Amino acid sequence: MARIVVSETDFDVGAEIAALTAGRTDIGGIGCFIGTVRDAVPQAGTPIVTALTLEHYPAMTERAIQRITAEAERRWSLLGCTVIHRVGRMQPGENIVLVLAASAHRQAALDATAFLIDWLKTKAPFWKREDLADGGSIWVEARDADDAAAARWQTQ
Amino acid sequence: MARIVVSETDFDVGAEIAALTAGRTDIGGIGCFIGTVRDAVPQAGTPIVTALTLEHYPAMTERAIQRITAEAERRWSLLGCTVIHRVGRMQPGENIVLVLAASAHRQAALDATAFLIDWLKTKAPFWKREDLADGGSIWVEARDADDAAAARWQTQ
Amino acid sequence: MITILYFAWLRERVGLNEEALALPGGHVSVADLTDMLAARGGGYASAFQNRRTIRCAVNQEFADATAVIRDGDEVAFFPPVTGG
Amino acid sequence: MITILYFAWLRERVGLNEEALALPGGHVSVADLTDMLAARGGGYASAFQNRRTIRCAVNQEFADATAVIRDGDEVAFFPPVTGG
Repeated sequence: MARIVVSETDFDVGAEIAALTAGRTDIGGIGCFIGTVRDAVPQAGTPIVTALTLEHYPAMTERAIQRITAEAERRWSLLGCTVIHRVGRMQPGENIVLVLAASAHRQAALDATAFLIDWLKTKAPFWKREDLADGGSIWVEARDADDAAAARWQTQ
Repeated sequence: MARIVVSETDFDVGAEIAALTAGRTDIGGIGCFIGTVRDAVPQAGTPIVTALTLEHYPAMTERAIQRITAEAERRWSLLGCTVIHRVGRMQPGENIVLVLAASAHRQAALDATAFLIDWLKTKAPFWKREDLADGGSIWVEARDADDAAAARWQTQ
Repeated sequence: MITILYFAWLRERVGLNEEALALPGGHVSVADLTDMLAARGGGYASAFQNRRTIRCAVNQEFADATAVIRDGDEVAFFPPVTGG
Repeated sequence: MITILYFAWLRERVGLNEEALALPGGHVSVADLTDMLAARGGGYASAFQNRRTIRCAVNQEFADATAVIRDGDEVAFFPPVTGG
């Protein structure tokens, strides 16, 4: 059963790993991904993002993430799984999302980690708005590359 | 330039991530892998490993890891890279190895993380000996699957 | 009555977080509801002008254009998701 | 003189961490050095009996069977690596 948190509060990666592995001696590898707020938009390259706001659909969010973690647990022999996604307003450099997947074997841990973040990006109801240095703000557009990354896992 | 540590001392994942990302606002994703001591050997499945000893070739180890991190930095646009490998005797549940790779984009961070652990397993001079519950000990044999995992990256 | 929720730039263009709507025939497809809302003009027309950029959930499950909405359902319209 | 290091089960079978050896002709291939050591019998024969399971480094770089070892070099023999 995965640990799922959707919150405005930042997370502590070390504490989350400790909680996932506490007292266990059957884990061989832990895969981890941390998404953070970047101050440059891909098109510009220069630091122009002053803040990021994550909007979500509260009644649907945790259920959607549960579907994703259940699918990961169906595909790989996981000994632990954590997904924490922040919502609200964040500054550049802050954490947005944490994925942890523990398994007896490293390949399962790494593959499950990549799968979880790919599906979170395309199948969970979050939307990012970037505040820009010029005072404007833009809603981040979904990227074809994210759909392609998520689709990689369909054929398995 | 990667941070490389070979030491008998355990590492603090949270502190290593903090050091890698301190003051930075250009990172979008951090990939992480932690290898831990498992008390079951694959053939048995039951807890029979009482301790793991990591032997290495001190004069060669850091140089071999530097080659691997330099290759990762050549292949992906990394904004930070950390490899910590413990040596000496460890108990089940303890950390063995930490890989961190930070990039503006998640795919680079995840791919570099997988690459680094795959190559560490096959191109750095470490050898694992497992002490068993029956009083004996065995040297862990190299797995064909590890060679295959490392070879995936040759064609790129 | 159904409840309609709007998120991200759909919410901004429509100018509402949510609203209630009485269904004429007791049920309607997602595509037909989209047409009804777009036909209101103004912010609605702007929000719903490009159907390719709109996603929908019915009762907190992703739903396609052919999905049927019934009395009492919660319907949400939003752009393609961009979390993670 | 060259220095020869042994690691993991090669070290245990040979019974030494390292030793010095005078090279007859001033240089030798990894393959020929392996033959010389195996021919000593005892723990050396046991350590070097299956060449497929032995790897070598010359001056801290992985080296194959055709690599040439020269006077002053550090040569290491070990099984396939299993770290990570």
